[in-house]
Amino acid sequence: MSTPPLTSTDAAPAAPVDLADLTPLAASSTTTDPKRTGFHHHHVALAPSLPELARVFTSAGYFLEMLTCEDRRLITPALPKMRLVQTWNRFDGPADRHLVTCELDPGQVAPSITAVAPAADWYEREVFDMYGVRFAGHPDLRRILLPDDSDFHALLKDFGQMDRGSEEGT
Amino acid sequence: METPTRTGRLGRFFTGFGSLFHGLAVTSRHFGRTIFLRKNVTQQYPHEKPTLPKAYRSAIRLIRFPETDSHDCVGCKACERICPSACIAVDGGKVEGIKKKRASHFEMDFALCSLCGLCLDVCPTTTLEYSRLYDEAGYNRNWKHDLLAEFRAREPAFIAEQRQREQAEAEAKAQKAPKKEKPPKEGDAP
Amino acid sequence: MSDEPRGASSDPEADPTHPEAYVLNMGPQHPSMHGVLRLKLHMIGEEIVVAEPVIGYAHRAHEKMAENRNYLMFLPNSSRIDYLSGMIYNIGYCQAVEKLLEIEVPERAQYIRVIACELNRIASHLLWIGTYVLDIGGVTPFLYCWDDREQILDLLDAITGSRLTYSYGRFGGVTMDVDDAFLTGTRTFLERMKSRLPEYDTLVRKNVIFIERSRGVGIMDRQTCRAYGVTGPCLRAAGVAYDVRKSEPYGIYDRFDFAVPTESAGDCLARYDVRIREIEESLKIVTQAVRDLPAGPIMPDKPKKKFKPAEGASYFAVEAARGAFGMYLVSDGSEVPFKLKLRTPSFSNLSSMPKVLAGTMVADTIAIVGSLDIVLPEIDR
Amino acid sequence: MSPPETLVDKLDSPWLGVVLGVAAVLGMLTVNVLFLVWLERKVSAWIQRRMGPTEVGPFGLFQTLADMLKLLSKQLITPRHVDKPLYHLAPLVVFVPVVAAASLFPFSAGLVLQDLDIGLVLVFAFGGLAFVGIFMAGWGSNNKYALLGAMRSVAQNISYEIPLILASLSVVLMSGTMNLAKITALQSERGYWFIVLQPVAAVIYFIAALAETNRAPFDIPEAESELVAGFHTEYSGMRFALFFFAEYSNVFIVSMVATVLFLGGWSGPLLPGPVWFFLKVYALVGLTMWVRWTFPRLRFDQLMSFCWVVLTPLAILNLLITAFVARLV
Repeated sequence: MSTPPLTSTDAAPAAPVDLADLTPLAASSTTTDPKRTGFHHHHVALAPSLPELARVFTSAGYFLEMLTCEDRRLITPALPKMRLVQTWNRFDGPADRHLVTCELDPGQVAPSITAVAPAADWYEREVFDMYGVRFAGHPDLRRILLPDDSDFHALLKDFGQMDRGSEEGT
Repeated sequence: METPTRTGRLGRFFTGFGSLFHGLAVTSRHFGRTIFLRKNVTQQYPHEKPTLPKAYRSAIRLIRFPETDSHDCVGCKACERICPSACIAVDGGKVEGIKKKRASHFEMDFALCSLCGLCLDVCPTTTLEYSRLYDEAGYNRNWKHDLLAEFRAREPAFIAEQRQREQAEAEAKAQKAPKKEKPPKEGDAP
Repeated sequence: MSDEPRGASSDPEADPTHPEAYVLNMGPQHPSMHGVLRLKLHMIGEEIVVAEPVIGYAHRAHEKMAENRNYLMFLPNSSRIDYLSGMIYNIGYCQAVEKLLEIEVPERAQYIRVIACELNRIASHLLWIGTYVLDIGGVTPFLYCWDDREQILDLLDAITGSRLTYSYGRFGGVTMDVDDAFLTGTRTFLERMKSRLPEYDTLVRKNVIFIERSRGVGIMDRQTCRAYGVTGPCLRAAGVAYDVRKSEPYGIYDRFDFAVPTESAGDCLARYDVRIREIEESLKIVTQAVRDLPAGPIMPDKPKKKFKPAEGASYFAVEAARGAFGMYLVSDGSEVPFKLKLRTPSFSNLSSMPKVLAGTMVADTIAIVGSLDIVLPEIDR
Repeated sequence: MSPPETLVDKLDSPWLGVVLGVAAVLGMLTVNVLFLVWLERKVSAWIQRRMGPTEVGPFGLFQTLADMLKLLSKQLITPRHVDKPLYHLAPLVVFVPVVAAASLFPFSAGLVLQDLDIGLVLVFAFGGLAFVGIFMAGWGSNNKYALLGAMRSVAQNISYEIPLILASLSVVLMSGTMNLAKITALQSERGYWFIVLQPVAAVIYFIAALAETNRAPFDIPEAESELVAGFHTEYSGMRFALFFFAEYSNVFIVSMVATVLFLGGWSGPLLPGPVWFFLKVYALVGLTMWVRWTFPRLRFDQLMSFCWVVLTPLAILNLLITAFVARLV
């Protein structure tokens, strides 16, 4: 269990970065309506820049609120993608939630951000457990919720669809 | 953080020691209340029956409406579809001789039920309610409730009565209809 | 037993392969482990070198279930995520879906929701106080707390018909209206609770043994909290006034006058103090809500029958009794959620344990883990 | 004052005396322990605004009897991997000294089984013997929790024996004898109890006795919130019952010692000796219960430092002052 030192204290960020627009790092940054979506900003990132983005957020005093994944392979069968999702928020002042999404090809290994945000440790393990996405540089990438010897990733869309799914129209 | 109220360790020691006696005083007060004032909180369950709140949720059952002395389930399967635990099985449909549809089968597996009440919400005829069962226990997982059981004996009589009611309604309507056709809305409500 | 003085090997990086190290398995079957948490403790003597929480024993696949049923059918699940403050989760889920579908909630229902949620929060904190004191060996305060909690459960029972897994909220309102008996009962309870808090103070908070067992134990400072995403009373005990009810007010929380209590020490004692003061704040909120409760309907006049949100992702956070509970909902435009991620506070809170537990004594383990107020079904989902 | 005739002396055959004596002490202990457990459950219930046992017998009095019968009739489970000789022997080693110690007490003038001049020393010696059994249980169980509990128990009990004995010595210094009957007689002769002259020793004794008997707030060896059940984790049925019996008997015995040393034993007006004796013992037992159901538990290191930093120096100081004053008077 390694607990890497934090890159900064909670004091004012060393170099003020405009979190609303992270375009050099993120492929795109948009401002969304928090009243409707709950997010204030949405950044679309490329996998290699995830640790750097995490560093930007932790330096600015933000914390990793949540990290998860979406299995979007069946939505666009022609271009199957897994989508990594992070949300970052801050403790002080009104909420400022940043949604960071990152499209991965199936089987693509994402870089771990555990070294920057220890909170990601368990979240990445959960994503691995549930979606089979691997993280490079994670100190201890094991299953977390499912039994160690299980041979499936439970939240993949092609696993265990119940027959009582959508009952629209019946 | 604890603020040092007295100077020195000895003072803290005695404050700490004193705090133990304050604690003892609290427990002795409750001790006295219990044995002298007989104020305990125990409910002697099998000897005393619990008072169930009005909203108490237990296994669902069909309401027996006083007008018809029977339930009003039409077997539409809305509850069966909404049930998250898939514990309801309903069947029903057209019955010979009356217009109203009737349920022919209504089974609920109480072992699976999570008492969420969604079935009550969706019931179009509001014929479902919670029963007042609270001491269900058993030796196996088979916990099927046949909700129609208590109505089955009366069902032929109900159908006969219903036929009469429907006939009376139809006659009343027939009498009303040719007289005046002004209020179009009233005709909808029986 | 090791001859090393206490704290000599308090390095979290310490070697679990030390010749004197052994593994002590705490839980999932342990009389006072909270729920089905398993702690794999590498220890030297009575000191913990490496602590490794093993979770998943209560995994019920809530997120998978959510993807397999429509929005309404997931409702009963929501109060089962955290069964000790099920109301907050239940109402929170309703609010998240209402936001997606832009459903207006009648005023009266809003107030009833606040009353129910805050009562539930008090109940949850009371339970924590009881179990925490039990963890450090005091049995009697535990029963006093449960007695008080019982009053709340009775109140909630009267309006919801259940005592733990309420399923009280519906999209657009609540299932049952409150009556005068409930309001009178709530007022009685408020009075009772106000008189009970000084007693807890005397019996527990001022007790020298309690103070010695809690002060300086299991310190989680601001940095640790931020690194691990710790929220709720544990975070506020570290001096951060973060509360979702204040930072992004949901429902009608912006109408109430309440404070966010904080402490600075970040130890078990501070967590106790924060929770006691949160009970006081919740009492304040309930008092105001009962006073201002308007008349009117508890469900919209024309409740929606089909729940089909537009495509897209959304996030909704509520302040649960243990911290920030977030729901990341992705809709693909159908009746069934495409993805529902439940960001449960205890999950993040517990993930800080390897850092906090390293170097502590085994006798403090249960106290520290207990002071987080973890609920395992909430972590495992 | 002539030394009172003991019960054993009154019988013709020494062997018969031994058998009858053991039977009497066992019977006395069993009845008292059963009552004690019932009382503990009732007191805790009343403190916690509950009712306690009510179903078996009047006021649930026979509840503990039923529990004992249940334990007696339960299957004895011996886990695999235990050290069988130690595991099987441990409950007896814990149990026997308790009975032996209980046979030394004067319940009233003349009502004493073994009137020995080293009675007090023997009581403590027997008390010390029990920890061998506890460690045997912890080691023999081959269970980490049991071993940790046993280690704590031994460390705690050895530590707290020191202030316990030092506090008792203060009384011995004043009375000049270790004979329990004589200490009692002396107090009734002088017309005051030694607690009047030795309040500090009495408090030290009480605290140390709580620790010695593993009672809350010192119930660390079997702190169920961390060590499951401590040294008897792996024991069930009758073997567990023996530990349980020994534990409650110990509570009873240290209360009896305290009664003799500080509260004047059987002496008291109007009521007969044994009644006074048991009244005082039960008052003390009630006090331990009151304490147990009020306080949380100390941590192990706090417990040890409390013993060595506070209790032991205080006991030594008290002993020195007593010796000094006793010399002067």
